[in-house]
Amino acid sequence: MEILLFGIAKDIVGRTSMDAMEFNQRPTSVAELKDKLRQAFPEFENLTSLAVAVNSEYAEDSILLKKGDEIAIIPPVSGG
Amino acid sequence: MEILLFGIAKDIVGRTSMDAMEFNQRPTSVAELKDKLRQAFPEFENLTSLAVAVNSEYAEDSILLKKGDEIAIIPPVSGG
Amino acid sequence: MEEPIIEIVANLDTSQVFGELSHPGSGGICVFTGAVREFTNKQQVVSLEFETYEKMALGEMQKIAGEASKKWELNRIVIRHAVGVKQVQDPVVVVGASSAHRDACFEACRFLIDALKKRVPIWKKEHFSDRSVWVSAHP
Amino acid sequence: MEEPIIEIVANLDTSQVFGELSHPGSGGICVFTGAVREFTNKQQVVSLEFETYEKMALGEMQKIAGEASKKWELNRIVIRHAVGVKQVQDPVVVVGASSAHRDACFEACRFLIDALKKRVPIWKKEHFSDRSVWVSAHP
Repeated sequence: MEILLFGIAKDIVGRTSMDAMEFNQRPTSVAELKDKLRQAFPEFENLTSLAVAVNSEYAEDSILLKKGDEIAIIPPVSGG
Repeated sequence: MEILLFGIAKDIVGRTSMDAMEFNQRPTSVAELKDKLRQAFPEFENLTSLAVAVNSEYAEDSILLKKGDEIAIIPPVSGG
Repeated sequence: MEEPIIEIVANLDTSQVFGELSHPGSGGICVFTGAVREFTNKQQVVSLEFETYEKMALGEMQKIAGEASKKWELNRIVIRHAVGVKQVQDPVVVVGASSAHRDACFEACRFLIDALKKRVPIWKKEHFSDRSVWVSAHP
Repeated sequence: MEEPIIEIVANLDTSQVFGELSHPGSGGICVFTGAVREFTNKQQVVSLEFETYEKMALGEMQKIAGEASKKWELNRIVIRHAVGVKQVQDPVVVVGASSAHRDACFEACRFLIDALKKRVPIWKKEHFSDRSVWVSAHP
Protein backbone atom coordinates (compact mmCIF):
# COMPACT_ATOMS: atom_id res chain seq x y z
CA MET A 1 0.00 0.00 0.00
CA GLU A 2 1.73 3.13 -1.25
CA ILE A 3 1.43 6.34 0.74
CA LEU A 4 1.98 9.58 -1.19
CA LEU A 5 3.64 12.46 0.65
CA PHE A 6 3.17 16.14 -0.20
CA GLY A 7 4.31 19.53 1.06
CA ILE A 8 5.80 19.45 4.51
CA ALA A 9 4.95 15.74 4.88
CA LYS A 10 7.42 15.05 2.08
CA ASP A 11 10.07 17.10 3.91
CA ILE A 12 9.42 15.40 7.27
CA VAL A 13 9.69 11.89 5.87
CA GLY A 14 12.35 12.90 3.36
CA ARG A 15 10.70 11.18 0.39
CA THR A 16 7.75 11.66 -1.98
CA SER A 17 6.17 8.33 -0.98
CA MET A 18 6.47 5.47 1.46
CA ASP A 19 4.97 2.01 1.84
CA ALA A 20 2.55 1.06 4.62
CA MET A 21 4.69 -2.08 5.10
CA GLU A 22 7.40 0.13 6.58
CA PHE A 23 5.40 0.38 9.82
CA ASN A 24 5.67 -2.52 12.30
CA GLN A 25 2.08 -3.39 11.56
CA ARG A 26 0.20 -2.29 8.45
CA PRO A 27 -2.38 0.34 9.54
CA THR A 28 -5.96 -0.82 8.99
CA SER A 29 -7.72 2.55 9.28
CA VAL A 30 -7.06 6.23 8.67
CA ALA A 31 -6.86 6.84 12.42
CA GLU A 32 -4.27 4.09 12.80
CA LEU A 33 -2.26 5.41 9.90
CA LYS A 34 -2.14 8.87 11.50
CA ASP A 35 -1.08 7.37 14.84
CA LYS A 36 1.70 5.32 13.31
CA LEU A 37 2.88 8.27 11.27
CA ARG A 38 3.09 10.47 14.37
CA GLN A 39 4.95 7.73 16.27
CA ALA A 40 7.48 7.21 13.50
CA PHE A 41 7.86 10.95 12.72
CA PRO A 42 7.03 13.04 15.82
CA GLU A 43 7.27 16.25 13.77
CA PHE A 44 3.75 15.50 12.47
CA GLU A 45 2.50 16.38 15.98
CA ASN A 46 3.51 20.00 15.38
CA LEU A 47 1.41 20.55 12.26
CA THR A 48 -1.73 22.71 12.29
CA SER A 49 -3.72 19.73 11.04
CA LEU A 50 -3.23 16.39 9.37
CA ALA A 51 -5.60 14.81 6.87
CA VAL A 52 -5.50 11.63 4.86
CA ALA A 53 -6.89 11.02 1.40
CA VAL A 54 -7.95 7.57 0.25
CA ASN A 55 -8.30 7.18 -3.51
CA SER A 56 -7.98 10.95 -3.86
CA GLU A 57 -10.86 11.82 -1.50
CA TYR A 58 -10.59 13.20 2.02
CA ALA A 59 -11.09 10.24 4.39
CA GLU A 60 -12.41 10.37 7.95
CA ASP A 61 -10.53 8.62 10.75
CA SER A 62 -12.95 5.68 10.72
CA ILE A 63 -12.34 4.76 7.08
CA LEU A 64 -10.70 1.35 6.66
CA LEU A 65 -7.70 0.96 4.40
CA LYS A 66 -7.93 -1.73 1.74
CA LYS A 67 -5.25 -3.29 -0.39
CA GLY A 68 -4.82 -1.32 -3.59
CA ASP A 69 -6.06 1.95 -2.07
CA GLU A 70 -4.10 5.02 -3.10
CA ILE A 71 -3.32 6.80 0.15
CA ALA A 72 -1.98 10.33 0.55
CA ILE A 73 -0.90 12.36 3.55
CA ILE A 74 -2.44 15.84 3.31
CA PRO A 75 -0.73 18.41 5.54
CA PRO A 76 -2.40 21.84 5.89
CA VAL A 77 -3.22 23.08 2.38
CA SER A 78 -2.17 26.56 1.30
CA GLY A 79 -3.22 27.07 -2.29
CA GLY A 80 -4.43 30.35 -3.71
CA MET B 1 -27.23 79.68 -20.17
CA GLU B 2 -26.89 76.43 -22.11
CA ILE B 3 -28.65 73.33 -20.81
CA LEU B 4 -27.23 69.98 -21.95
CA LEU B 5 -29.69 67.15 -22.55
CA PHE B 6 -28.84 63.45 -22.29
CA GLY B 7 -30.56 60.10 -22.64
CA ILE B 8 -34.34 60.29 -22.55
CA ALA B 9 -34.19 64.06 -21.81
CA LYS B 10 -32.68 64.53 -25.27
CA ASP B 11 -35.52 62.48 -26.78
CA ILE B 12 -38.23 64.38 -24.86
CA VAL B 13 -36.95 67.81 -25.87
CA GLY B 14 -35.88 66.59 -29.28
CA ARG B 15 -32.43 68.20 -29.12
CA THR B 16 -29.04 67.69 -27.42
CA SER B 17 -29.16 71.10 -25.74
CA MET B 18 -31.42 74.09 -25.13
CA ASP B 19 -31.01 77.60 -23.77
CA ALA B 20 -32.49 78.79 -20.48
CA MET B 21 -33.74 81.87 -22.34
CA GLU B 22 -36.30 79.65 -24.07
CA PHE B 23 -38.37 79.59 -20.88
CA ASN B 24 -40.65 82.63 -20.20
CA GLN B 25 -38.45 83.56 -17.30
CA ARG B 26 -34.89 82.40 -16.87
CA PRO B 27 -34.85 79.87 -13.94
CA THR B 28 -32.79 81.11 -10.98
CA SER B 29 -32.41 77.82 -9.10
CA VAL B 30 -32.23 74.09 -9.78
CA ALA B 31 -35.77 73.68 -8.36
CA GLU B 32 -37.11 76.36 -10.69
CA LEU B 33 -35.37 74.82 -13.67
CA LYS B 34 -36.97 71.45 -12.93
CA ASP B 35 -40.41 73.08 -12.56
CA LYS B 36 -40.12 74.98 -15.83
CA LEU B 37 -38.87 71.89 -17.61
CA ARG B 38 -41.83 69.85 -16.39
CA GLN B 39 -44.26 72.61 -17.40
CA ALA B 40 -42.79 72.91 -20.88
CA PHE B 41 -42.36 69.14 -21.37
CA PRO B 42 -44.87 67.24 -19.22
CA GLU B 43 -43.21 63.91 -20.12
CA PHE B 44 -40.55 64.71 -17.54
CA GLU B 45 -43.23 64.05 -14.89
CA ASN B 46 -43.23 60.38 -15.86
CA LEU B 47 -39.55 59.73 -15.23
CA THR B 48 -38.31 57.68 -12.28
CA SER B 49 -36.23 60.64 -11.15
CA LEU B 50 -34.81 63.88 -12.47
CA ALA B 51 -31.50 65.39 -11.46
CA VAL B 52 -29.61 68.47 -12.55
CA ALA B 53 -25.87 68.95 -12.76
CA VAL B 54 -24.28 72.36 -12.46
CA ASN B 55 -20.71 72.58 -13.74
CA SER B 56 -20.65 68.78 -13.98
CA GLU B 57 -21.59 68.13 -10.34
CA TYR B 58 -24.93 66.91 -9.04
CA ALA B 59 -26.78 69.99 -7.74
CA GLU B 60 -29.46 70.10 -5.03
CA ASP B 61 -32.72 71.92 -5.66
CA SER B 62 -31.60 74.93 -3.62
CA ILE B 63 -28.53 75.65 -5.75
CA LEU B 64 -28.73 78.98 -7.58
CA LEU B 65 -27.93 79.17 -11.27
CA LYS B 66 -25.35 81.73 -12.32
CA LYS B 67 -24.52 83.10 -15.73
CA GLY B 68 -21.86 80.95 -17.38
CA ASP B 69 -22.80 77.81 -15.44
CA GLU B 70 -22.79 74.61 -17.49
CA ILE B 71 -26.10 72.98 -16.72
CA ALA B 72 -27.15 69.45 -17.60
CA ILE B 73 -30.40 67.55 -17.22
CA ILE B 74 -29.64 64.11 -15.75
CA PRO B 75 -32.46 61.61 -16.24
CA PRO B 76 -32.19 58.24 -14.39
CA VAL B 77 -28.70 56.86 -15.08
CA SER B 78 -28.30 53.30 -16.32
CA GLY B 79 -24.61 52.63 -16.86
CA GLY B 80 -22.95 49.29 -16.18
CA MET C 1 -2.59 54.37 -3.49
CA GLU C 2 -1.46 55.08 -7.03
CA GLU C 3 -3.70 57.18 -9.25
CA PRO C 4 -6.78 55.21 -10.27
CA ILE C 5 -7.25 54.39 -13.95
CA ILE C 6 -10.51 56.06 -14.99
CA GLU C 7 -11.60 55.87 -18.61
CA ILE C 8 -14.51 56.08 -21.01
CA VAL C 9 -13.67 54.26 -24.22
CA ALA C 10 -15.24 53.14 -27.47
CA ASN C 11 -14.06 49.55 -27.07
CA LEU C 12 -13.25 47.76 -23.85
CA ASP C 13 -10.19 45.54 -23.80
CA THR C 14 -10.77 43.01 -21.03
CA SER C 15 -7.28 41.52 -21.30
CA GLN C 16 -5.40 44.57 -20.04
CA VAL C 17 -7.00 44.89 -16.62
CA PHE C 18 -4.91 42.29 -14.78
CA GLY C 19 -1.73 44.11 -15.75
CA GLU C 20 -3.22 47.41 -14.66
CA LEU C 21 -4.21 46.11 -11.22
CA SER C 22 -1.10 44.04 -10.63
CA HIS C 23 1.09 45.43 -7.85
CA PRO C 24 3.90 43.88 -5.76
CA GLY C 25 1.85 44.48 -2.61
CA SER C 26 -1.36 42.96 -3.98
CA GLY C 27 -2.13 39.33 -3.20
CA GLY C 28 -5.72 39.78 -4.35
CA ILE C 29 -7.19 41.26 -7.51
CA CYS C 30 -10.95 41.38 -8.02
CA VAL C 31 -12.47 42.40 -11.35
CA PHE C 32 -16.11 42.78 -12.32
CA THR C 33 -17.08 42.93 -15.98
CA GLY C 34 -20.57 43.88 -17.10
CA ALA C 35 -21.62 42.54 -20.49
CA VAL C 36 -24.62 42.72 -22.81
CA ARG C 37 -27.20 40.03 -22.11
CA GLU C 38 -29.21 38.47 -24.90
CA PHE C 39 -32.57 38.76 -23.17
CA THR C 40 -34.27 41.38 -20.98
CA ASN C 41 -37.54 40.14 -19.49
CA LYS C 42 -37.56 37.38 -22.10
CA GLN C 43 -37.31 39.86 -24.98
CA GLN C 44 -34.38 39.44 -27.33
CA VAL C 45 -31.97 42.37 -27.30
CA VAL C 46 -30.58 43.39 -30.70
CA SER C 47 -28.01 45.80 -29.28
CA LEU C 48 -27.38 48.29 -26.49
CA GLU C 49 -26.33 51.87 -26.98
CA PHE C 50 -24.50 53.87 -24.32
CA GLU C 51 -24.11 57.60 -24.12
CA THR C 52 -22.49 59.72 -21.43
CA TYR C 53 -21.95 63.21 -20.14
CA GLU C 54 -18.27 62.50 -20.29
CA LYS C 55 -16.78 65.31 -18.23
CA MET C 56 -19.17 64.66 -15.35
CA ALA C 57 -18.94 60.88 -15.68
CA LEU C 58 -15.16 60.95 -15.35
CA GLY C 59 -15.51 63.24 -12.33
CA GLU C 60 -17.99 60.92 -10.62
CA MET C 61 -15.80 57.91 -11.37
CA GLN C 62 -12.85 59.74 -9.78
CA LYS C 63 -14.93 60.46 -6.68
CA ILE C 64 -16.03 56.83 -6.45
CA ALA C 65 -12.41 55.67 -6.70
CA GLY C 66 -11.48 58.19 -4.00
CA GLU C 67 -14.22 56.95 -1.69
CA ALA C 68 -13.14 53.33 -2.23
CA SER C 69 -9.52 54.12 -1.43
CA LYS C 70 -10.64 55.75 1.82
CA LYS C 71 -12.81 52.82 2.83
CA TRP C 72 -10.30 50.07 1.99
CA GLU C 73 -6.52 49.65 1.77
CA LEU C 74 -6.16 49.38 -1.99
CA ASN C 75 -3.10 49.44 -4.20
CA ARG C 76 -4.80 50.02 -7.53
CA ILE C 77 -8.23 50.79 -8.94
CA VAL C 78 -9.58 50.61 -12.49
CA ILE C 79 -12.97 51.97 -13.62
CA ARG C 80 -13.54 51.81 -17.38
CA HIS C 81 -16.82 52.15 -19.24
CA ALA C 82 -17.61 51.77 -22.91
CA VAL C 83 -19.89 54.01 -24.97
CA GLY C 84 -21.52 53.54 -28.36
CA VAL C 85 -23.37 50.54 -29.77
CA LYS C 86 -22.66 47.16 -28.15
CA GLN C 87 -23.69 43.68 -29.22
CA VAL C 88 -24.67 40.68 -27.09
CA GLN C 89 -21.72 39.45 -24.98
CA ASP C 90 -19.71 42.63 -25.55
CA PRO C 91 -18.15 43.96 -22.35
CA VAL C 92 -19.52 47.39 -21.41
CA VAL C 93 -17.92 48.08 -18.05
CA VAL C 94 -14.87 46.82 -16.17
CA VAL C 95 -14.16 47.77 -12.57
CA GLY C 96 -11.51 46.28 -10.33
CA ALA C 97 -9.29 46.76 -7.33
CA SER C 98 -6.20 45.11 -5.92
CA SER C 99 -5.16 44.82 -2.29
CA ALA C 100 -2.89 42.88 0.03
CA HIS C 101 -5.67 40.46 1.04
CA ARG C 102 -8.84 39.42 -0.71
CA ASP C 103 -11.51 40.89 1.58
CA ALA C 104 -10.66 44.45 0.61
CA CYS C 105 -10.55 43.91 -3.15
CA PHE C 106 -13.83 41.95 -3.20
CA GLU C 107 -15.66 44.58 -1.15
CA ALA C 108 -14.15 47.48 -3.07
CA CYS C 109 -14.95 45.91 -6.44
CA ARG C 110 -18.58 45.48 -5.44
CA PHE C 111 -18.71 49.06 -4.17
CA LEU C 112 -17.23 50.38 -7.44
CA ILE C 113 -19.87 48.79 -9.67
CA ASP C 114 -22.76 49.58 -7.30
CA ALA C 115 -21.74 53.24 -7.04
CA LEU C 116 -21.12 53.49 -10.79
CA LYS C 117 -24.59 52.20 -11.56
CA LYS C 118 -26.16 54.57 -9.07
CA ARG C 119 -24.37 57.83 -9.84
CA VAL C 120 -22.28 57.96 -12.99
CA PRO C 121 -24.10 59.81 -15.80
CA ILE C 122 -24.18 57.09 -18.43
CA TRP C 123 -27.37 56.10 -20.19
CA LYS C 124 -28.23 52.81 -21.82
CA LYS C 125 -30.78 52.35 -24.58
CA GLU C 126 -31.95 48.83 -25.28
CA HIS C 127 -32.73 48.17 -28.92
CA PHE C 128 -35.26 45.40 -29.51
CA SER C 129 -36.43 44.34 -32.97
CA ASP C 130 -39.58 46.49 -32.68
CA ARG C 131 -38.64 49.36 -30.36
CA SER C 132 -35.96 51.03 -28.23
CA VAL C 133 -36.10 51.81 -24.51
CA TRP C 134 -33.99 54.03 -22.25
CA VAL C 135 -33.28 51.66 -19.34
CA SER C 136 -34.58 52.75 -15.89
CA ALA C 137 -36.08 55.96 -17.27
CA HIS C 138 -39.62 55.05 -16.24
CA PRO C 139 -40.81 53.40 -13.03
CA MET D 1 -24.70 25.28 -16.56
CA GLU D 2 -21.98 24.39 -19.02
CA GLU D 3 -19.07 22.25 -17.82
CA PRO D 4 -16.78 24.27 -15.56
CA ILE D 5 -13.23 24.89 -16.72
CA ILE D 6 -10.96 23.28 -14.11
CA GLU D 7 -7.23 23.30 -14.66
CA ILE D 8 -3.84 23.09 -13.02
CA VAL D 9 -1.22 24.72 -15.23
CA ALA D 10 2.43 25.71 -15.23
CA ASN D 11 1.68 29.28 -16.32
CA LEU D 12 -1.52 31.20 -15.79
CA ASP D 13 -2.80 33.33 -18.66
CA THR D 14 -4.97 36.01 -17.09
CA SER D 15 -6.16 37.37 -20.44
CA GLN D 16 -8.19 34.33 -21.46
CA VAL D 17 -10.64 34.23 -18.54
CA PHE D 18 -13.09 36.87 -19.79
CA GLY D 19 -13.61 34.91 -22.99
CA GLU D 20 -14.08 31.72 -21.02
CA LEU D 21 -16.73 33.20 -18.73
CA SER D 22 -18.52 35.20 -21.43
CA HIS D 23 -22.02 33.90 -22.17
CA PRO D 24 -25.03 35.46 -23.90
CA GLY D 25 -27.03 35.08 -20.69
CA SER D 26 -24.39 36.63 -18.43
CA GLY D 27 -24.65 40.30 -17.61
CA GLY D 28 -22.11 39.92 -14.80
CA ILE D 29 -18.67 38.32 -14.71
CA CYS D 30 -16.61 38.31 -11.53
CA VAL D 31 -12.99 37.16 -11.50
CA PHE D 32 -10.59 36.87 -8.60
CA THR D 33 -6.87 36.55 -9.25
CA GLY D 34 -4.42 35.67 -6.51
CA ALA D 35 -0.87 36.87 -7.04
CA VAL D 36 2.50 36.66 -5.29
CA ARG D 37 3.04 39.48 -2.79
CA GLU D 38 6.47 40.94 -2.24
CA PHE D 39 6.30 40.86 1.55
CA THR D 40 4.95 38.41 4.14
CA ASN D 41 5.01 39.84 7.65
CA LYS D 42 7.49 42.47 6.45
CA GLN D 43 9.90 39.83 5.13
CA GLN D 44 10.81 40.04 1.47
CA VAL D 45 9.68 37.04 -0.55
CA VAL D 46 12.12 35.80 -3.19
CA SER D 47 9.67 33.38 -4.79
CA LEU D 48 6.80 31.02 -4.06
CA GLU D 49 6.70 27.40 -5.02
CA PHE D 50 3.45 25.48 -5.45
CA GLU D 51 3.00 21.74 -5.56
CA THR D 52 -0.18 19.71 -5.77
CA TYR D 53 -1.70 16.26 -5.54
CA GLU D 54 -3.09 16.85 -8.97
CA LYS D 55 -5.67 14.11 -9.32
CA MET D 56 -7.25 14.97 -5.97
CA ALA D 57 -6.93 18.73 -6.51
CA LEU D 58 -8.82 18.53 -9.80
CA GLY D 59 -11.47 16.41 -8.09
CA GLU D 60 -11.91 18.90 -5.24
CA MET D 61 -12.06 21.80 -7.70
CA GLN D 62 -14.79 19.96 -9.61
CA LYS D 63 -16.74 19.46 -6.39
CA ILE D 64 -16.39 23.14 -5.47
CA ALA D 65 -17.65 24.16 -8.92
CA GLY D 66 -20.56 21.76 -8.52
CA GLU D 67 -21.47 23.20 -5.11
CA ALA D 68 -21.31 26.75 -6.50
CA SER D 69 -23.59 25.90 -9.40
CA LYS D 70 -26.12 24.44 -6.95
CA LYS D 71 -26.04 27.51 -4.70
CA TRP D 72 -26.24 30.12 -7.48
CA GLU D 73 -27.62 30.40 -11.02
CA LEU D 74 -24.35 30.46 -12.93
CA ASN D 75 -23.65 30.21 -16.63
CA ARG D 76 -19.93 29.52 -16.48
CA ILE D 77 -17.24 28.79 -13.91
CA VAL D 78 -13.44 28.82 -14.19
CA ILE D 79 -11.03 27.51 -11.52
CA ARG D 80 -7.38 27.50 -12.60
CA HIS D 81 -4.33 27.19 -10.37
CA ALA D 82 -0.66 27.41 -11.22
CA VAL D 83 2.10 25.14 -9.91
CA GLY D 84 5.86 25.50 -9.88
CA VAL D 85 8.02 28.47 -8.96
CA LYS D 86 6.38 31.90 -9.11
CA GLN D 87 7.90 35.37 -8.79
CA VAL D 88 6.47 38.50 -7.16
CA GLN D 89 3.34 39.73 -9.02
CA ASP D 90 2.91 36.46 -10.91
CA PRO D 91 -0.69 35.24 -10.90
CA VAL D 92 -1.07 31.92 -9.10
CA VAL D 93 -4.82 31.33 -9.10
CA VAL D 94 -7.76 32.59 -11.13
CA VAL D 95 -11.36 31.80 -10.21
CA GLY D 96 -14.45 33.31 -11.75
CA ALA D 97 -18.12 32.92 -12.48
CA SER D 98 -20.66 34.53 -14.76
CA SER D 99 -24.37 34.97 -14.18
CA ALA D 100 -27.36 36.98 -15.37
CA HIS D 101 -27.02 39.51 -12.54
CA ARG D 102 -24.07 40.58 -10.45
CA ASP D 103 -25.07 39.31 -7.00
CA ALA D 104 -24.66 35.68 -8.00
CA CYS D 105 -21.28 36.02 -9.71
CA PHE D 106 -19.79 38.07 -6.87
CA GLU D 107 -20.96 35.63 -4.21
CA ALA D 108 -19.95 32.58 -6.23
CA CYS D 109 -16.50 34.00 -7.01
CA ARG D 110 -15.87 34.60 -3.32
CA PHE D 111 -17.07 31.11 -2.50
CA LEU D 112 -14.78 29.56 -5.13
CA ILE D 113 -11.60 31.12 -3.76
CA ASP D 114 -12.55 30.54 -0.11
CA ALA D 115 -13.33 26.88 -0.74
CA LEU D 116 -10.21 26.41 -2.86
CA LYS D 117 -8.01 27.78 -0.10
CA LYS D 118 -9.69 25.57 2.49
CA ARG D 119 -9.84 22.25 0.69
CA VAL D 120 -7.86 21.87 -2.50
CA PRO D 121 -4.61 19.94 -1.95
CA ILE D 122 -2.11 22.53 -3.12
CA TRP D 123 0.87 23.54 -1.01
CA LYS D 124 2.80 26.77 -1.10
CA LYS D 125 6.39 27.18 0.02
CA GLU D 126 7.64 30.69 0.62
CA HIS D 127 11.29 31.19 -0.25
CA PHE D 128 12.95 34.02 1.66
CA SER D 129 16.61 34.95 1.23
CA ASP D 130 17.62 32.94 4.30
CA ARG D 131 15.05 30.14 4.55
CA SER D 132 11.94 28.47 3.12
CA VAL D 133 8.60 27.87 4.85
CA TRP D 134 5.59 25.72 4.00
CA VAL D 135 2.73 28.18 4.47
CA SER D 136 0.13 27.33 7.16
CA ALA D 137 1.90 24.10 8.09
CA HIS D 138 2.49 25.17 11.68
CA PRO D 139 0.13 27.01 14.05
